[in-house]
Amino acid sequence: MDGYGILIPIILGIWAYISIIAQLTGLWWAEALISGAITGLVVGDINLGLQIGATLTLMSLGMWTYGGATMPDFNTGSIIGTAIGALAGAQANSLEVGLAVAIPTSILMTQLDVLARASTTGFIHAADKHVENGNLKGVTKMHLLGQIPWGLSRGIPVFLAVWLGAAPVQKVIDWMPQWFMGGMSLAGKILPALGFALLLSQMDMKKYWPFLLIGYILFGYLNMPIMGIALAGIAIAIVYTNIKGGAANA
Amino acid sequence: MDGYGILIPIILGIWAYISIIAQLTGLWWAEALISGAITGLVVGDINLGLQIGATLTLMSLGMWTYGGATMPDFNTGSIIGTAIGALAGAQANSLEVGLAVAIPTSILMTQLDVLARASTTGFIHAADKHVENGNLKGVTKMHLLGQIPWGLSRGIPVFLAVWLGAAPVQKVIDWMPQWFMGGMSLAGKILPALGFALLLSQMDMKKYWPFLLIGYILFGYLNMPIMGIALAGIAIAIVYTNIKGGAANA
Amino acid sequence: MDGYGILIPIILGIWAYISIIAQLTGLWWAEALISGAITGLVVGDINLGLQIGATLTLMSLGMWTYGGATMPDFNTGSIIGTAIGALAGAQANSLEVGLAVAIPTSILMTQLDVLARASTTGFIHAADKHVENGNLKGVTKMHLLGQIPWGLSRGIPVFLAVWLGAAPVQKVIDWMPQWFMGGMSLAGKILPALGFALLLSQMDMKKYWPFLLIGYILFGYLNMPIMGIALAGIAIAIVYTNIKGGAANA
Amino acid sequence: MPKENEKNKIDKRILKKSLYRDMFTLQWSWNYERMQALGFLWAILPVLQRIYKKGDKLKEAMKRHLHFYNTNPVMSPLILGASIALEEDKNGDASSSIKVGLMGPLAGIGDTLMAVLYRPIIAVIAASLAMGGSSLGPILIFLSGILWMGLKVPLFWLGYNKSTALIGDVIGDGIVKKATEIASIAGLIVIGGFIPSILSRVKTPLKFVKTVTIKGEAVEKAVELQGILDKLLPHLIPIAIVGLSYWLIKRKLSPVKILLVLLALSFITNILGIL
Amino acid sequence: MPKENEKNKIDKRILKKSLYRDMFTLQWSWNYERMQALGFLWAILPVLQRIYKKGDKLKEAMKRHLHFYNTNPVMSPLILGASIALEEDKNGDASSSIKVGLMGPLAGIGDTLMAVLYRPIIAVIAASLAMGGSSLGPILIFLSGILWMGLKVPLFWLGYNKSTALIGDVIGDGIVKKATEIASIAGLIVIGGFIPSILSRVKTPLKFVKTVTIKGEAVEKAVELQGILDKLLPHLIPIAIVGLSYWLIKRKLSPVKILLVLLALSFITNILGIL
Amino acid sequence: MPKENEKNKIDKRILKKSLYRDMFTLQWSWNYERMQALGFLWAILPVLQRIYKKGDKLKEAMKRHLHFYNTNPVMSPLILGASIALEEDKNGDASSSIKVGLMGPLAGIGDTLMAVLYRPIIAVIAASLAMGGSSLGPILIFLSGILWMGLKVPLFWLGYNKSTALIGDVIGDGIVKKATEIASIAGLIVIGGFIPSILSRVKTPLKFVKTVTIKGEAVEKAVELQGILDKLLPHLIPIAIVGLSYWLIKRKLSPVKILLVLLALSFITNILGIL
Ligand SMILES: OC[C@H]1O[C@H](O)[C@@H](O)[C@@H](O)[C@@H]1O
Ligand SMILES: OC[C@H]1O[C@H](O)[C@@H](O)[C@@H](O)[C@@H]1O
Ligand SMILES: OC[C@H]1O[C@H](O)[C@@H](O)[C@@H](O)[C@@H]1O
Repeated sequence: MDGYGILIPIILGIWAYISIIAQLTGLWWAEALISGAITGLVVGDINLGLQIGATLTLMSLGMWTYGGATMPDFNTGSIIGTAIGALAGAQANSLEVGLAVAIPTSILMTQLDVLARASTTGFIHAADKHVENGNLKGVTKMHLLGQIPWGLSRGIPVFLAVWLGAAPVQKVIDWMPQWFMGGMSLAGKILPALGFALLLSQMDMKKYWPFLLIGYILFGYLNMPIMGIALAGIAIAIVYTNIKGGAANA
Repeated sequence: MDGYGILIPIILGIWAYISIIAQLTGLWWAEALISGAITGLVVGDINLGLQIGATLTLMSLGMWTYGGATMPDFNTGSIIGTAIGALAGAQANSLEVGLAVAIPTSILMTQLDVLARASTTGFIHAADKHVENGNLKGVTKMHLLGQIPWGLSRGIPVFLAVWLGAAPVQKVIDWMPQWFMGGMSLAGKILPALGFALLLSQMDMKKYWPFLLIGYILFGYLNMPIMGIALAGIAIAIVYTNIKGGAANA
Repeated sequence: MDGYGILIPIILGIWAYISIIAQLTGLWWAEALISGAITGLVVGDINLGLQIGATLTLMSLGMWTYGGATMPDFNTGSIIGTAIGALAGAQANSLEVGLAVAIPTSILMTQLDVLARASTTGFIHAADKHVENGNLKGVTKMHLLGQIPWGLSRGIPVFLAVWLGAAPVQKVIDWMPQWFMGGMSLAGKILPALGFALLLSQMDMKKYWPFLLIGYILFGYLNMPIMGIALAGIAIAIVYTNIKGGAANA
Repeated sequence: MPKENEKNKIDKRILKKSLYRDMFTLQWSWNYERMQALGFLWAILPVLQRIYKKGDKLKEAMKRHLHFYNTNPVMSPLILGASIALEEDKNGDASSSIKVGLMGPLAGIGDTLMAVLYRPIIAVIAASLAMGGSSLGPILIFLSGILWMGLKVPLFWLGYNKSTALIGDVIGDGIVKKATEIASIAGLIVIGGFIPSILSRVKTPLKFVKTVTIKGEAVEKAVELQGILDKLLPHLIPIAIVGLSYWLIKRKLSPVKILLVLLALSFITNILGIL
Repeated sequence: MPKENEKNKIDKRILKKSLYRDMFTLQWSWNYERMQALGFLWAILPVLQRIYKKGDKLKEAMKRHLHFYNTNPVMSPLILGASIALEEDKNGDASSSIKVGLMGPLAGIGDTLMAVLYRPIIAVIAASLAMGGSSLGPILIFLSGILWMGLKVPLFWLGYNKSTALIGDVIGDGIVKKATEIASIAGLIVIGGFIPSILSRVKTPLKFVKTVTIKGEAVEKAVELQGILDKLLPHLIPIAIVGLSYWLIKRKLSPVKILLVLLALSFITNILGIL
Repeated sequence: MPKENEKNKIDKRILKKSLYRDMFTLQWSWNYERMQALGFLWAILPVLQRIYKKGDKLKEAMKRHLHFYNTNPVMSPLILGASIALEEDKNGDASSSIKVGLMGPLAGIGDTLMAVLYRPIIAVIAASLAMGGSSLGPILIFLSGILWMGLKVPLFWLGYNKSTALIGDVIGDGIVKKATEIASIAGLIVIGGFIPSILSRVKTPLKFVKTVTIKGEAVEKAVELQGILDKLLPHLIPIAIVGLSYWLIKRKLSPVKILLVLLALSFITNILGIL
């Protein structure tokens, strides 16, 4: 098989749109495993979708958009990878082909994520104006329309990639120089740093920085798992506030 | 040799009675090693008593009747095991026979321990009444008689087992189904939990629970030996009270 | 070559004098590696100086005159060792010979260090008198002359050892009994204890001893490297004073 | 503690409307500049309309709630609930300060709970089911997401009720302050361990090859820079990158610009073989 | 600090009588309901008689000392000493509250010191002597017990004298409070580490055998449940069992009944192969 | 905070003179009795002369600064700076107490920073360069010393300026107290880890050979005493030796005498094969 008609690309594009919005909502729909299974169902090779989705999900353990950081978009990668991989079905190496497409796609999508996150700034500025004019309807509209760049940044690439099919997608990926892919992949590892910095900037660091240091020591020097650090955090926080409170009331 | 006369069972029964009372006192007389040696002396095979006693003592490392919990009664096990083992003397496998009797006996004795601990409730209720009537003699009597169930719960089984001798004891043990022995043995490991819970219920947990958590983290996540935890406990307790005291006085 | 003239011994003796004074100043001139290189330069075998100096420097990692404690004098050892070793140059085992001299010398010099540190007491007593008499010049003089015992305690032995040359030095070392060298070497490991005790005696231990215990636990039970302990120290100190301060102000 | 002034008491229907708006759309208009600000405003809007009716008071309240806001989505209803309860009492300032005080700590705590404790356990089980060919994998992860999402409802009421309870008290003080403090401390400790844990894959591959010559023998020895750095300070590189980003934020650089800086850094260090 | 009111001062003979009663018989009437209560009452009885002579005052004092009491036997004289000193001052309430305050922490500390630090060292040496055939083994352990028991005497006088010293002060406050606090904190930290350490043998043997099929190959993989639990929370099962017992105590279930619950649990989980 | 009384303000030339004296000669007259006392006096002398001119006031000030003084040389200018600022304000007592308060902690911190963190890193690199035959080794270590030494200048001004800043306040209180407290705590924690780390080579080689006989077989088993000690308390021997020295100091034994004790101990334990 060399390509899909128009229907399957449209369906998958819409799913890509919907899943990212549901993810913003807090549901876990933009999960590589879920999207892989759904894509597999749509293109008729559910097992392939499960394999690709599971692989990507395992790659994403511990990753999150901390503080609004960008991470590799394994969801989009999973959809496109499964769809392209299924085309190679006959040759029985669909899994290799699929992953070879899915992983670079996940990384490349970081660029579109950044774009989407930046472009939505327009909506909040418009909302400012509507507030000034007391136009509540306008405020509502700005908020609800805010999702469009988010959805399109996923829907369009999925539609295009699935519609164009294996050969052009592969060509695009092959065309990327090695240094570019390497840099993108490194960026994927580094970008959570921004999120953490944003999180920290929301806290009263001046007052509480030693606790950041304590957490670091527990992990960096004592190799404590996060669960242990969380428990220690609770114990220390309670003791600290008890002493302060008790002392202040004494 | 197939059995003992009446004298040796009586002597060992009395020792069993005395040793548990001395143990309640805080002396370490109900130690498998001590009772093993004494039994060995009485039945004429001191080395056997040492071997069985030492084995059981090593099994009891760290065990204690925390908060009044029940633990396997290695003391009684050691007496009976040594006495029965010595009967097999000629066949030269007295150690194996002795331990095969001693270990299940230690576990089974937990049942009698529970019984003894429960039955003594009568004495305290009687003491309540004597107090009400201002009868000091009665109070004294209730306290001093309180030891009887304790002593008998050890003395009688020892007397009986040694008097009856190897064959019947073995029969009783063999007759126990596998699930029963397994359950008893698991119970022996689980019962200290009750003791700890009793201990905790004596403390002001509402105020100090985070410290329990800290101790847990030190052991569970950092594998600190108890000695280190004890030192940490002291350091933390002093620092805590110094801050509170200092602050309250400031 | 069997010995040096008078010039080289004098030069090296002066360097030994200067380097210890510079070390007192806080510069790192009494470093085995530096003195080894300089000696090597002077006696014409710089590589030998580097090898001996580097070896001794590595032996001194973490050593320091904590609180005024004595440590093996690797600096003097390095000078004498390099100079003596170079004499053996022709036989090509200069490094072995050099180290065989340098290491015992470093240890033996602890004795002279103790002597120098003790003899300077005279200067401070004299200074007390000058202060009483309002004689500022005298005070200045006492301070500046204070360095002489320090300098001589290094300069003279270096001069003598280099001037006398290989055979006598070796003889002195050989003549030392085994128990003496062993004791000296053990003393070298133990003496920092005095320094630590002196440091501790300068602190308000009555108030802060639990923190000493905490540091000990971090190293002794959790094997934390000193860097981690230092970070933990900072975090704990800040949290402690914040609570106390905060509470006092509350 | 009975409220002195019951006239502002908002009926449950409006409260639920607010909750559902936060629950389902909070991040729809997410953007780098003020992140979830507009989402929060839209969520609390029904409440503001009910309290301030219209005019300048309403405008002012709306502006207040358009300030920067960002937290973990599941934790947001907790803040929303508390914020609403304070608005009910016409205490707009407290309403703002509780938002600012709690959003940071709860972002840290919520993200960690989810991304490192809850999700990985689910994800590993689900992935291994899926790899075994079972469709239970994606279904498990799907249901777990719904479960997690479901936490928003009780958290909203918790925030709303607890906050109401303190209103008779000195607002912003007492329990609110204590809660913020506990959340801040626990949050920072967790983040402190979290940063090096998540970023621990950022390492330098640099090696120094040193030719050591002792007695004529030339031996090649490779020293790994990462090993040296680890001795100096474990996870030094990740910490430095987070530190740089934090410093740039404090210098008022916008997140998009910092992102570009980090991208540039990635490409350059990758090409140079430094990272 | 001289005592204002010396008339209650009890002579040493009576004090010693009290000490020896506690020392040798404290637990003779041990029972699940009030544990060492009767033993403590009998120990302090000579003192109460001396102070309250007879009648209602004495009765009241006796009742007070029949309340629940349980601690490590070696630590008991410390509490007894302090308690007596407070009774001397006719401060019965303080006498009761110091008992309640110290018995828990000192039970934890005393049990730990003995059962994990002191006894195991002795026991290992003694056992290895005995296995080598030497009768020194049992003798060593015997003497060590006497040594441990001997601690009771100085601890009694410590408790008596320190407590006396504070009586001029506000009683129950100051040092007593501080001592209780230190003992509680150190005690709980130790118990916190102690529980999982002692109960660490309670583990589940359950295994899941999973058939993973990748590219047609069917591989059998055994996953041990205990390993997963350990990642979730180390020593989860022991903690859960202690937690259950604690909860049952707080629900006022008697120790005997909880014991039956634990026995049932042991049999059931053992038969089902869960534990 | 402007100083009310500017007439004591010392011009920079004199301050620098003081700094350079401390910087280059502090330890020239080092001795066991008062260590760096005379060095400190000589350093601060120009300042004292400027403030107290001559006569009894000057004499008194000089005596004050001849008291025991000892700290890490690089940290000394920090203390000197603070001390000068307080003398400027004619607050001699505060000047003394800041010396006593800071010298201990800063000795601990400075020594550790240098001897365990900074120097070893340099020394390892330098030594490996030198072993490879490169003269860069000694040069590197030489320059690193100068760099370290250079810290003295900013530390001096830090001490001088910060201390000046507080003079309007209650002197000796507030920030000074807090700084001393932080330094003491951090210092003691570091020293607590440092002692066993530095002295960890002091171990006992003693072994007990035990003949265990089980069922006729005689097996020889060697038990290392050090292993037993480590289980009891890690690094017990070093701690005992430091403890002994500390106790001797508190008993007013002079350092030289303690040194002789330690020497004797070394020889005896070495000959007996104990250490
Ligand atoms: O980190 C807090 C928060 O930041 C952003 O708003 C998003 O990335 C959320 O997913 C995240 O929970
Ligand atoms: O745990 C405290 C205490 O509880 C019970 O009274 C007994 O088991 C004692 O042996 C134990 O020391
Ligand atoms: O320990 C503080 C200090 O003590 C002495 O004065 C010297 O040994 C210094 O080198 C050291 O820094």
